[in-house]
Amino acid sequence: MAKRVVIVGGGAAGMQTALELKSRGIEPVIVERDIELGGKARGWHKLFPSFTPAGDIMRPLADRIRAERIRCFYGQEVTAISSDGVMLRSGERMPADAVVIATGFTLFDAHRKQEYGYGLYDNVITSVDLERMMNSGKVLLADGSEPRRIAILHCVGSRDEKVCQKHCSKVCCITGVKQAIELKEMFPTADVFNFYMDIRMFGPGYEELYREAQQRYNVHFVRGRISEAAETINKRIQIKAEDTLTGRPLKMTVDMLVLLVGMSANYENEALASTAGLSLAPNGYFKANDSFLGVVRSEREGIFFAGAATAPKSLADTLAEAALTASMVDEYLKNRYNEK
Amino acid sequence: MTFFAPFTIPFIVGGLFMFAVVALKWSLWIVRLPRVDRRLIRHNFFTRETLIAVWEVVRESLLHVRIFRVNPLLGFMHMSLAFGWFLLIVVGWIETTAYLGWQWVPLQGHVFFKYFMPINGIVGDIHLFEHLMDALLLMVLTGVALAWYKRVRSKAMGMRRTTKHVLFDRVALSALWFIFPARLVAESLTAAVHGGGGFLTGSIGHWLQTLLGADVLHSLYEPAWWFYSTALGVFFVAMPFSRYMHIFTEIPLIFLRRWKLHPTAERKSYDRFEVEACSRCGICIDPCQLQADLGMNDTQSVYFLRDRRYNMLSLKVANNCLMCGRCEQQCPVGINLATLRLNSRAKRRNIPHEGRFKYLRGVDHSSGSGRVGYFAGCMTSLTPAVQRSMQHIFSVAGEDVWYADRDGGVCCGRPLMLSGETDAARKMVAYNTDLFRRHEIDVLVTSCPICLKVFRESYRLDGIEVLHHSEYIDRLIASGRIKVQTETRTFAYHDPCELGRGCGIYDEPRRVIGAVGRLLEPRHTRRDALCCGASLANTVIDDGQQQRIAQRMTDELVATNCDTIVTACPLCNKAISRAAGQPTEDIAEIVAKNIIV
Amino acid sequence: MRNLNFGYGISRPRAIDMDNNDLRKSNAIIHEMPELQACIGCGSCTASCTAGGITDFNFRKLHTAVRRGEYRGAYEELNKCMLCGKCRLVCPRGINTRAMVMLIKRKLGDY
Amino acid sequence: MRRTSWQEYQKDIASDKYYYARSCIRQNFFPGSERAFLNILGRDLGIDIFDDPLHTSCTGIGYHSDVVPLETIMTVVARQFSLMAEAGYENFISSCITSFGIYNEVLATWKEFPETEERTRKYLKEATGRDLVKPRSIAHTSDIIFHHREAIARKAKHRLVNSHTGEPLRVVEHIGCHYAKIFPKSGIGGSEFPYVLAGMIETWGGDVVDYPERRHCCGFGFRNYLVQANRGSSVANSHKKLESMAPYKPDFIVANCPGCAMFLDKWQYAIAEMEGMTYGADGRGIPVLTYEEMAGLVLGYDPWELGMQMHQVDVEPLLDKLGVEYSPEAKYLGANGKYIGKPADVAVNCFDRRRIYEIKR
Repeated sequence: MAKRVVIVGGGAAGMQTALELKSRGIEPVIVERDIELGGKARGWHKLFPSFTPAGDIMRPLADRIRAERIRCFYGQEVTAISSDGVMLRSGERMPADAVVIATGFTLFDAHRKQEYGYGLYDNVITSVDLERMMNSGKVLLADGSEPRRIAILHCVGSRDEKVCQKHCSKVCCITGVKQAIELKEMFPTADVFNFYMDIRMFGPGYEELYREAQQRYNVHFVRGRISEAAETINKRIQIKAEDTLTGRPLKMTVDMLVLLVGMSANYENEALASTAGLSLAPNGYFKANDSFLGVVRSEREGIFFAGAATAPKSLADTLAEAALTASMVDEYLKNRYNEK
Repeated sequence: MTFFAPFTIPFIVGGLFMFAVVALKWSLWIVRLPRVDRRLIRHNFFTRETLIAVWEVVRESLLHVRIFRVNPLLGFMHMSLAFGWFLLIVVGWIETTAYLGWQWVPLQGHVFFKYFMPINGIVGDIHLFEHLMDALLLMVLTGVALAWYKRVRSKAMGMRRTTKHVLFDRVALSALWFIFPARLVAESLTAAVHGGGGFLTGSIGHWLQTLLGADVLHSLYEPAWWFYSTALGVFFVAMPFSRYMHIFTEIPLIFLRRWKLHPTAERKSYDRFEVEACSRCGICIDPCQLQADLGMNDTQSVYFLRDRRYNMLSLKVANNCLMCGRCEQQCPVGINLATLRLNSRAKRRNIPHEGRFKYLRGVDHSSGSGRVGYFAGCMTSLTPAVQRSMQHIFSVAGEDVWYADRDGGVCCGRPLMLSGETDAARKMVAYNTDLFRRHEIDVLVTSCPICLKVFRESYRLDGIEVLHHSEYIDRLIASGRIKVQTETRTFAYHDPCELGRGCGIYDEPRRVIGAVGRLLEPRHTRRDALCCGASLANTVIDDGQQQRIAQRMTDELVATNCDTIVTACPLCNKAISRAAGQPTEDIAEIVAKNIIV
Repeated sequence: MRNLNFGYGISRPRAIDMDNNDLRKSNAIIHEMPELQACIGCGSCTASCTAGGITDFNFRKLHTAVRRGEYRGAYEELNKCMLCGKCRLVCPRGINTRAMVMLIKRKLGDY
Repeated sequence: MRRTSWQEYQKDIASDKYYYARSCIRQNFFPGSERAFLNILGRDLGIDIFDDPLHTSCTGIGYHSDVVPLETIMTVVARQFSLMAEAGYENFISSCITSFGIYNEVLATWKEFPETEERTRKYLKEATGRDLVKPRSIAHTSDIIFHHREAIARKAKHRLVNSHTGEPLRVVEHIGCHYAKIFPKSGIGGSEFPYVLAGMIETWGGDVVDYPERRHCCGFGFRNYLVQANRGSSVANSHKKLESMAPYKPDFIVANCPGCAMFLDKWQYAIAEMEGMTYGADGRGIPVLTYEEMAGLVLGYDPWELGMQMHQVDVEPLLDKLGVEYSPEAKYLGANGKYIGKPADVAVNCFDRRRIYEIKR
């Protein structure tokens, strides 16, 4: 009889893990809180650094899940985890031979940085809003006109002790570069300014894309973090930053301010971790067993991780890690049941 | 009768020493008072205030009414010690007079009356005074017993922590603890040897008589009186240098205060009265959040006053205070703790450089015009929702508004004052006053309680009414100039320190919230409200510590199970939002959302 | 040495001379408040600065210079600060900037 | 020399038949050096070198100061080349580093933008009736001395060693910026660590001082010096170099650029006046030599014939160290034996003036 593995979370990590497990003859079961699969990547427009439509990656995954007849439970929230199963909010227990935590992350709520006026000013949007706009084919200001001057602010809810988010969300820098290019392609005559503290281009092709944004698209990079934003009489956004490279305060009015919101740990992590006997990293993410060979293993036998449950990750990293998770789970089940 | 015995020497020497030192201290402090203060004394001396002060001395120095309010048992302890001892002295004096008639009896004759007149034959067998004096002794002894008990279990008296004392205090305290048991023993032995004594000393004396032989009693008799006298002498010598100086300081302080003297941003001789009036009872320790949340044990008002009194005040202790006012609220002596703390900070070079803040000249970033001025405050520019809401409210109310700092303003000056640079702050005060005057406003509305306090206390804005926006909105609603709809949300309100304890504004914000939704109160509220930790007054604690204070205080707000936390200060707003992990709303915001246009 | 007027002198080097700058005060400042080292130079303090809106006061540059042992004019420059505390509220590294202003002034000033 | 990277930068240097282009600054401040160069090559080494009275300034200083336009300087350079061809030479050697840079720059420009060469040919023809003939090789005169350093060593009367102790002298070499910083391939050893002077020093027995600011500019920088308001910056550069080399206690400085030699020498006086700071042994200054003077001393030339009395910093202590015979009395006598006057005593003139023969003929 096939061994059963419950995967908590049906995002990119969960789906990829399920497919890999299935191909190894293991029976995966996905428990998803939402009413459909896809997680955060669903509804994303294009992916860095190749501008691949997110749907091209996510849709086939979901299709294959369906084709492989992998069982999925929707609208179900997991309240407790142990190595032999999970407990659902409904009170139902779902037994398993191993559990994979693929719960991902929570987007930082930009309202918490009130000084940027998200939710207050019509033309302050987050990077997620921008993706949705691009998905709908229209990126416009609140009054329906086209933006001519856009500011993109990096590190909103990342590397900021004032909102208790001390970590780097890793993907925002490259997202900011990608979105700047997309905006420039959409509005070639518009000026796009990226305000950053540090530019972290860690992935393949990222630095090249950064350079392309600078050179080919003439995106302006200003080294300084915006400290406050205010709305002008005609609904434009006046921002203040220090241009740290010239050492002078900088004030400018833009049509649109895009906040690159970071990745926060899920609020529920703490409760889940305590039921499973796991510990959390200081930033609230699940703590992997170690940083090298045990990145997808937890401190408990039979509980594994996939994707951004352990740290902010790009989609590419998540998908690669999910395959590793499946192989680790496979190895674990083999060892365990051969011994018996 | 000479009323002299060798054992009285420690008492006489100690007593003379104490009175000399106290007299010297008083006269020095009075002589050094600034001319303004001396004029106030002259002016108010022959007024009703003096009589009120007498009554207050009775209430506070003897009966300790304010401590009763903190905890009845603690109050009784202080009262039995102070008032009991006082009565012992007074009744003792009457007793002597009753027995000896009107004749001069030296002090030791009163105090050691039992020794000199062991059996009294005048009033006969009634022993009225003996019983009375025994009753009073019992009262004081109860106080001593409670004091011992407090050392062991302070919680029983409503105090989680008691004061750590300096050497003089320990000497004086030990002597004090011995005085009354020693008196009990000495008088009981006297009763045993000579007979007499009240219900207490007489009974113990009788019991001792049956227990010990006459030889033993006689050999213990003199040493017991020696011990009693020595305990008194030691206490008297240590007293002016210990916390017990408060006994003789609080009395003139009460008078001076009634005569309208008060501490100021500059140190002066009057401060001495306040500083030495501190009995180091330690009541200020528990309300301090630096103690409760951060475990800091050296910076509370009691330690600050102690350090300042003994000239060992460090800059760190002076600066390490949120100035939330929670301790001042509870101080039984009513010491102006915040002001004293403030003028201790002014130690650094405070003479502003001629050119300092010269750049303010000619600056005017204000816009709009109207009889109402709106000064958002520096911090409010980081909570733009407040500014927008106020603008919305102004426009619905049809108010013409002059915006003082919509495009960046000049600081109100209070942050500089809080760090001791009072003279430099004056340049800001002058600048803003001039700005307000130039734009001819009648009402000044501010969204920042820090600004509000300084506008009210340190600015001379005669003719301009200064309001916090919660007061202003309350008036708009009351007068019907704006109408708000009620929504279903529940709101927990946090009292900002500077607005509540600082300016006494508690009801207006609550009325405004009540008009919009249902108001919930956290455990500590109004006068007892906790500080958010973000106070500008404290420059010692770091970010993490600020966060811990905010967390504890926010937890209480969250515990109300409210839908939304509301406050009325941009600093509190930031601190609570951070601790709660979600945005906090300002009073102006909830009003603007529910205003009927 | 005669007092010849050349009409010019030897220009002071613009370089921050970390070899010859006296870093004792700088070290003392950092020793007292090590959190200053956590600055990532984002400029939020300067951007939000109330005094910076009116004058050329730049706290980020100033404390960086002080850390490098460039004390000349720092005290006078810091006197432009109104201590309003906005910078502390926006600092992503949670640095107690107000205390820092006071500390640097205390270490460099003559009081 | 510990560094060997110079070997990666080599260039072809002709061995004979040179057309000599003089330097404006050099002719004024170090006239003896140019004379010595001609003598060393022509008289001592028997090499054919032509000193053409017809050539003019290259106008480089004017060009770098935005006074002379590009077209003008190109035409001037083209004329020099034509003069060389007319004289029957094809190896152009320039005494000045600025000129050397100009010649290289103009040739490179002609190569990259042929239309400029065409225009220049036209202008040259119109202005002078001459035709442009480009040189076969171009070199700086220090390259030439470097090229013949072994031959000079063979004829040496003195070596760059302390004649009393036998220790090699510590020599600071300074390369003009335009020698190789514009075109690294144009210099021996490239732009970072040119070997042209170091090679001479090592061959003749001295030790090269490798100090931190070795590659820094002397501060001449044309507009830095030419505009009085900028001179503070000019002197600051020399100051920085002197401060940096001082701990190595160099016996002398040698430079291959006329401006550098002049400024490193004369600024020592200015710095002494401004700050009271003097360098060198006993604080009496570090002598600054041109490479021709250095070669001349090695070959046993009379120092006054080399024009070393024109230096700001007295060279006598160095001569004593080298064991060079000289007549103190003759120092301020001109070539015709007439007294030419002497400078006032200043901090960096260390030599005992009483030894100087006070005659006015």
